[in-house]
Amino acid sequence: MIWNNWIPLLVVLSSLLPGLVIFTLSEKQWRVRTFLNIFGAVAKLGLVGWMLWGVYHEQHFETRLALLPDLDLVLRAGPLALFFVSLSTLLWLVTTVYAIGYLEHSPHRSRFFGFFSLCVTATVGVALAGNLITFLLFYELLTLSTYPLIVHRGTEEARKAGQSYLTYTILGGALLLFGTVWLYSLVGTLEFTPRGFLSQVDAQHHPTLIIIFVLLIGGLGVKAALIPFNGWLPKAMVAPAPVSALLHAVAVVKAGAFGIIRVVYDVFGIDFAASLGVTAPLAWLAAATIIYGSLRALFQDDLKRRLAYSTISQVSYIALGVAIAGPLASIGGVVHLVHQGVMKITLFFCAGNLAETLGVHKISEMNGVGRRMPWTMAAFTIGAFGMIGAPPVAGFISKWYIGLGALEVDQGWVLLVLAGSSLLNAAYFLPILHAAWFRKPPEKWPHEHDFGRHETSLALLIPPLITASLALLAGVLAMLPFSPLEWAKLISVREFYTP
Amino acid sequence: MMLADILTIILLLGGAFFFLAGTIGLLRFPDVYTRLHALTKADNVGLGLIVTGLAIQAQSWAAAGKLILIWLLVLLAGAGVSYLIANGALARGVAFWKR
Amino acid sequence: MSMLFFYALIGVGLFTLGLLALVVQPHLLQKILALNVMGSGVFLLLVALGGRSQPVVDVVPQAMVITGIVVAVSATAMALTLMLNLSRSSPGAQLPEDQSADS
Amino acid sequence: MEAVGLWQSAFDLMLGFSLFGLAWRMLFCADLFKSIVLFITFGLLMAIAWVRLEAPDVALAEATIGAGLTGALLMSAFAKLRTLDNSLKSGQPLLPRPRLHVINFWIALLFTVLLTGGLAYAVLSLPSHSPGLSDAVMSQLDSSGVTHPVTAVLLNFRGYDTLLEMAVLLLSIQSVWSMAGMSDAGEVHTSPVLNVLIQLLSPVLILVSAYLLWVGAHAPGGAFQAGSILGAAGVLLVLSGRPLFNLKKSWLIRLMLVAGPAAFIALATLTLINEGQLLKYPVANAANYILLLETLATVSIGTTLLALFVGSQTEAVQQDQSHQ
Amino acid sequence: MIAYLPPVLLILTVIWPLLLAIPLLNRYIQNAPMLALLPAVCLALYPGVIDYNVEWILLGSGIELNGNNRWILLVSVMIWASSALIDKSHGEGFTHSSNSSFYFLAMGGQLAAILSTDLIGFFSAASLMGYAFYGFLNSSIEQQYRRYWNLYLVFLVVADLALFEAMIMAVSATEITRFNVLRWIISDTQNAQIYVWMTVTGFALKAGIWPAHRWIIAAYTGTPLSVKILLFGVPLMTALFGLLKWLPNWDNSLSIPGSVIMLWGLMTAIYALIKLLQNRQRVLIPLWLIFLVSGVFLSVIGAGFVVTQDWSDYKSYFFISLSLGGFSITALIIYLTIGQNQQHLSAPFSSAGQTEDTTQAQQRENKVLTLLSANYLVTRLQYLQVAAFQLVDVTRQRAVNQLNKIMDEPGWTVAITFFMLFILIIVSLSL
Amino acid sequence: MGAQLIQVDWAVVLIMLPLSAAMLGFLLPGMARNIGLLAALLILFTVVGLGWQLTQTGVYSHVAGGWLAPLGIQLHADGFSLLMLATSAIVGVAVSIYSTGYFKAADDQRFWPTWLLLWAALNALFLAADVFNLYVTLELLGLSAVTLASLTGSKDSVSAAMRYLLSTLLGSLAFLLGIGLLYHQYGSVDIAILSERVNDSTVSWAALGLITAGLALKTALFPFHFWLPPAHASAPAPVSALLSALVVKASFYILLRLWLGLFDFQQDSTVANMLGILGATAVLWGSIQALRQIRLKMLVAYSTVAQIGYLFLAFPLAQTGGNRVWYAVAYLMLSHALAKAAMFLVAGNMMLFGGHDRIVNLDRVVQRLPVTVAAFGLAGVSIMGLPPSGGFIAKWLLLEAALAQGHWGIAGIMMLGGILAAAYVFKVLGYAFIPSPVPHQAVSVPARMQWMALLLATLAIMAGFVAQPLMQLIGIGALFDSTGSMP
Amino acid sequence: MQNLYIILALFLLLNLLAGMWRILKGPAAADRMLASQLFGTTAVAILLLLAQIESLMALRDVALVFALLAAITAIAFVRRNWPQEPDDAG
Repeated sequence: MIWNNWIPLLVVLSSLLPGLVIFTLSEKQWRVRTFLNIFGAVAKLGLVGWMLWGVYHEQHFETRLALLPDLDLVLRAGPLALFFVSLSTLLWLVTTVYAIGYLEHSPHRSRFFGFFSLCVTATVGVALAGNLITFLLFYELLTLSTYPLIVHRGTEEARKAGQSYLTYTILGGALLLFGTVWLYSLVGTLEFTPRGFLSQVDAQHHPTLIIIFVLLIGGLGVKAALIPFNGWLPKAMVAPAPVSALLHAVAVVKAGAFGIIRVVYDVFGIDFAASLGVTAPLAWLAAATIIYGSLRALFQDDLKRRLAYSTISQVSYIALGVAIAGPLASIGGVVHLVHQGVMKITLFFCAGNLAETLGVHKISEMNGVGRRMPWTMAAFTIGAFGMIGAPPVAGFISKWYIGLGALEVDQGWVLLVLAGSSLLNAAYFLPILHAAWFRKPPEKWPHEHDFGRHETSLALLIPPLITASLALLAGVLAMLPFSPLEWAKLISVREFYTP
Repeated sequence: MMLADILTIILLLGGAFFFLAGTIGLLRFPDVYTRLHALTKADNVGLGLIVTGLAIQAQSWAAAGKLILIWLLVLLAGAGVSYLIANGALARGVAFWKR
Repeated sequence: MSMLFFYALIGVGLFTLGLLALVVQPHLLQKILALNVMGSGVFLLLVALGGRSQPVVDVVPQAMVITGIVVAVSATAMALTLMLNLSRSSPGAQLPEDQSADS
Repeated sequence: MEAVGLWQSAFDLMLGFSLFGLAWRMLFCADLFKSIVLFITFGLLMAIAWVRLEAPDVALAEATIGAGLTGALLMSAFAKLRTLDNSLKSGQPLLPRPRLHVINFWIALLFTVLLTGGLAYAVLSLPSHSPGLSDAVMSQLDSSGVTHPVTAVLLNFRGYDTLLEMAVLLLSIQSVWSMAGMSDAGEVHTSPVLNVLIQLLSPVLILVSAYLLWVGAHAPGGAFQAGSILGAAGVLLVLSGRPLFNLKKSWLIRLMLVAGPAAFIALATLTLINEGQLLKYPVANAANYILLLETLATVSIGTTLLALFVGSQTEAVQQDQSHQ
Repeated sequence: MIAYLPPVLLILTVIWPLLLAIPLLNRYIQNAPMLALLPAVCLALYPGVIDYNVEWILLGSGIELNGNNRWILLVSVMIWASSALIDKSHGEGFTHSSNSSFYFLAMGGQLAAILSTDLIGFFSAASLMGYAFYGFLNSSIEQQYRRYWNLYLVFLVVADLALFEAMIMAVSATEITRFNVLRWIISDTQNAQIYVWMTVTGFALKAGIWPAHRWIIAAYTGTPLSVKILLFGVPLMTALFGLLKWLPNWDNSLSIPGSVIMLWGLMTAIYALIKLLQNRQRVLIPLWLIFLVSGVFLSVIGAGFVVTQDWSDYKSYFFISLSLGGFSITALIIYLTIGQNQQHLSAPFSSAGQTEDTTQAQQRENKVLTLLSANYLVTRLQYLQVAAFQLVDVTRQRAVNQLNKIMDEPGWTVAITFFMLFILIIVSLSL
Repeated sequence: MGAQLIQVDWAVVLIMLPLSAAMLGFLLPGMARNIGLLAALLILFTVVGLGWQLTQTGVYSHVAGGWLAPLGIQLHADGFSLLMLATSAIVGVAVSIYSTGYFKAADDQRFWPTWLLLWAALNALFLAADVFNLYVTLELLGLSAVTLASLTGSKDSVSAAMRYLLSTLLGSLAFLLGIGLLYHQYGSVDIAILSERVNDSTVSWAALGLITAGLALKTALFPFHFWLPPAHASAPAPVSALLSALVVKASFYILLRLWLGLFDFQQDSTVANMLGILGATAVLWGSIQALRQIRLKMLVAYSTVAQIGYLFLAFPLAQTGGNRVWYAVAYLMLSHALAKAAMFLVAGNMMLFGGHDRIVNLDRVVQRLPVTVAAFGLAGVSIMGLPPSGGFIAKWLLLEAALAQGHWGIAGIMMLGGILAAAYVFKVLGYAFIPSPVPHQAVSVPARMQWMALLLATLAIMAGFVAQPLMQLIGIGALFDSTGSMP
Repeated sequence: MQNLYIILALFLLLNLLAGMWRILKGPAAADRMLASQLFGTTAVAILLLLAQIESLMALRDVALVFALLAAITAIAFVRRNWPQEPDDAG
């Protein structure tokens, strides 16, 4: 199938082209814009669906374009790539709908949606990247296309947040670039290979490889908000809610986490990485981040900031799962990529709904919102329980496998981390839920906005409901074919058991 | 040694003398106007003598004529410039030297 | 013809002398003069060393120098114009960094 | 003849050291006017040096351009500078002390001395005899269309350089015009003696210019020298207060300015089409082509130099006159 | 066609209440609680065993109906039904309040927990039930008891954590989550002790076994009858049921944990007895009975660890006895409560939010002691004993007060303290 | 038809065309603009022709006047020249179109002929194969650049132009002295002949020093950069674009060509290392200075200083890194030219729009000049060396060489430079988003000025995607491949 | 004969250098200008002598040009650049 060679590219283009067209639209052409947005998202979904089917049947999807004389841009749809692509694509569709509702009357929507599409383009590119340089390319593109979204509001605070974001991400990008080039100059290839391509490297280079690993993980850790690189994420919360959703669930931190998976699996190979002794420190780092993020989240009164710290904590599960270096833990880490995305996006949607409908930004203002906006808060509750790790929401599955994997390789301490994190998650989520459902609502909401028949506008309400359902279904139907868990298993099997 | 050569030597030496005189005048005379005076000696007579001395040696009349032309031009320029400078100095009230 | 080398050395000397003046002298007119002197030095070197070709002097450097002289006069005219423009907008034909505090 | 060589050496040494000393005094004196006068003198001595170096063409160019026109340019510019700069109003212009720190001066001096030493060493390491390109020039001289090697090099062998040179000239006038606000008025006040001087000198200058142009084919001289003389004539006219035509607006002047380079380009294009090579003259017509080029170049160079002179300082003249 | 009916019924039992949790449905359907129970009733009356593995749910859970859980199911159904009936007859109407969703979620969760065949399924369902029940009760409980009730939430979280750990221990050792297979394998592992501790702690917290019992008192006293009867039927009975399910048969005796657990159970029972003896209100009698039952239950389980063979032999009887106990206690509650007026019911806890006045308590305890020890020696030691009881009581109250005070805050200090404790336990155990 | 087209001397046309246009424009000031635009388009077309010719026939050379090398002058076009010519043509056309909006009709006669002469000088320079010819083109280039830089006539611009003039003349003189020495030692000014004859001698070293120093001065390498920021910042925007994009590159081009052709005798790496150190300092110093600037144009100008530093980093690397490094340099020249031109055009737009270019008072310009800000952003991407841009390709190759050779310092400097570049680019972008206390005067900016900036910036990005074909094109003539095979 | 020419040329050159003192000393601009004028003439003489020495008649053209242009700077000086004399002139 010659077509298959172009589908990865088409997937990337399906958001790039609408995005570029959207830039040129005027504010008034909202119909065209909406059509383009939705059309792009649906088209992408269709293509991804096709690829999913194809990869399941062991077809090969690869686009290869020459970049440098001996270095190609490669877009390849493997199981891991598709895993992330599906997540982004699906959530993009949902987020787009949400964003259309959220920004209904705000200015500069063309700019917003243009960059929004670019952002997704970059994410999909990151996911499909078939070698490290392609990954790097889209990774940086992601940084750049996110910046205008963060400063979208155009306030001084937004600018500062943007600067902070860039400070971190550019530094991270630099580390990544450095590591990549070094790697390339050392081994002369960057092609992602199952079980890594470094195990044949001469033993005298092993110290160098450790440094490279540190560089790569450092670069990726910035986006994945590992400590000590997590400062930007809470600040970036000044952006509109769809952007937060994008940052936390669809694109940015995910790209970082995904990159960590890539590096550990397909560059170093997990066995080799473990033999280098680099996975354990990574696991410690991830664990520290998990606890740190949760602790910080406890003290936030601003809802979005609390969610942001929660993300810091949650994304590290992915790194943790991968770094434990066992097949089961890998399943947990990888699957959390999707699970965390679905759950966190729900939370952000809900936070956005609260802000947009009632003007509620702080947790202390949330008393009784459950009565005013039951559907929203129901979705929020599902997301929160998912974060805590309560079954049958998706978060449980991830934690389960991470814990199981940790025991499998005799890393019992991970269980403590998991338990501690869950406890902390409960400690910062349950009071919110408690306040929302059981406290008395105030006389007047800070800034109420009447949307008529429903508790809020349907474009705002439906997306969180969908994602909440997804979060639930991903947990309940975890063993269904094509479920995230099954894909994660596929990936893990390929990494650990395929010769 | 031919007569022409001797003549040339005498003329050239005379020219050189006038140039020396002009230079000494330039250095020793006390004000612009008097120095002007010294200068024209060198211009007119010194160069004149040298040109004549060389013209004797010239291979052709044309060459000699060119030499004379040069002298004439220098005369012309010297006269004009001297006038202009003196005039300008007067106009600007450059003081005369008084003993 | 060791004198050729002497002239060439004088050329070198003019070049470096002009360079020194260009660096240390503040007034633009002096800088322009310095550049002209440097140019003369280079030309001198070029032509003098061209004389090493015997019996016929190498004329190619001479042609180059004529070209160079024309460039020099063009550049000088431009520089003078610029200098005048500069002193029109601010007194003292000097570059800002050369202007002393008291002037 | 040994004595002649000795005296010549003495002359050369004297000349060389005076050149250096002059340059030193010129560049490191506090009086700008003195510097300018010294520069003119420097030009004179340079011309003599060129003669000593058997480069009469260069000497001619130096005499006209280096000493004559540049001197006039500097004089005029300095005059204008004085009207603009109060600190130079008094006859004895006082320069502000160089801000440069004494220590910096010595450092610069040290570097200069080191550089001089290095370059001198390099120069002395050159072979004492070198044919250069003289053999090539001489062997090809016959097919160049002229008998004077310098002209052959300038207009034939390396005519492309000269083409670009003409472009530089055009650029310089374009530049001066665009930098300085052009004043079209010539001078009106004249002086009778000056008038006579000019009346006598101008025709001679033009004649000499034509002569140098013509003679350039087989002897020292050529377009640059001729053009500079022509320019000098124009400068004299301007200085004497002849009301010259509107320099900037006149299309005629522009045409004259462009004539030289345009001729070059036209010929270049023509030869490119006909001969397949840029500025490759057919041997038979080479002399004619070169003469044509030289003539037009002379016109252009003269006009350019004149325009440069006028362009850079007309405004100062007006102020000077009002002062008088 | 008929072959599909049992599984469908099985699934419906779980799904149907959950579906009804959607407010749109339960608000406009008459008799929704009864309707929700309909499949469960059918199932409970279905003759024969149904085992249905649903490979794709969670990590491959299954639900089944067998001899053990049929009784529990039956009792639960009855309890839910009677609760709904009472609710309807008293017109309290929680089933139509804004919290009705919690009601149905709790119901669905409990039914699922009862029917589940594996650790994970049970765990998920029980969590669902627990949180939903917390939410449900939180809106029906009187204001002054609410903060005691909040303790339940904390316990729930900690208990879930403990169970999670236990579960993961088990699975990592055996790679099997089914209850019926689990029991044969887990005893081989070194992690068995941790497993036991975690399970017992978790379920003890969920079941409100002393000393984590305060929330039950609050919930019991602060709620109307219809809710009150759910208290034993839903969280407690499920927790005890879970305890039974989770603890497999041991091939080797675990005498140390067994003894400790036995002791714990006994202490609970003694506490309940004392309370029972102190009790002056008829309506509170079931409360103390509950504690007594759970204490006894726990001590028996503890004994089961020590004497493993007997435990294996008699374990299945516990299910029946548990269901019987549940049934009878519920019946007792109803019997005792019907006809009582509300003021009487809440009399001992009348002073707003605080427990009894100290002097009152002292007097009451004196009487109890006189009753208990009618001999001279005891009267001689009276002062000492009073002081001891006072000390215990005051300390307990202080602790509770402190806990409550903390619970008014976001509650994280508590959580972290527990967390520390937790770590200590595990660390000390793994040594 | 094709065969005939191959015969056309496109390269010569490239010199003659702007020259004639300049003269026509000078002669007919009223029509200067139209003549210039027409010429610009024709030049673009001609460059395409030359490119096609080169791909068909390999290296092109032309014997001017029919006189062979030692005596006459040759023109030479290989892949590297083609790259520079094409860069000039693209930037030139964009700037030409841009300037029709920027300059008032009255300024046309001051701008166009000079600009066309500059263009002619550039083209002639890139085609020159003769060091003296290079000197003449350098002079033409320098003088026309100075003229353009002084066009605004403001005090700043005049003093900057003066400084620029002095520097460029000094550089030319040093260059001339260097080639004079070479000529007198080796008897030729033709690069090809010289490269055969030049050996390790005192004169060679002196010439190396003089030429390198002179060209470094003209290229504004670190300690010699003093003239650049004020000159580039005070010139009119289109001129700044030309100066930064093309003019400094031209002298670097010469340096590179001579370095590869003539100065390969020196096995000792001291000079190369020295240039590398200066380059590294330039990267840091320029970037830090750029970050400190409060005016946009100054920022962009200092950015040029930094970017030039990158070019010089190649010298130490190339000693063992070979051809890849030079390809990287060529690529960097291209992408920096495009990006920097775009940036200056953007600065011009913003100045026109707001009446000033203070960065902190950009006042939500992103909403009002979206195309312009987009251009800045895209250009910034290339300047930062982020993928996918031309700048990235170049920095990738350089970094790769640095790491492969264990030049940690250089690698670190490059990373740091990239980060600092990001810092200053986003400093501007950040302020473009937020309102300013001082409102803008908000003059409308013609669309073509905005789109030209965007066009250039986009091309700078697109350059990242065509690396392979482009490098094949650059490789025509194998200038860089003396040290190794094609990358 | 050649000796004489060259000695004379040298003599004139020394003359010229002696006159340099006037240029350096001034005091008035006119004095310097005068000295410069003298140099022009001297240079013409030197050139003529050199032409004789080298038998290169083209050098006379150089002398001719000098003679022609000697006036230019002086005229420029007079017309353009005559500064006000300082008070302490002389």
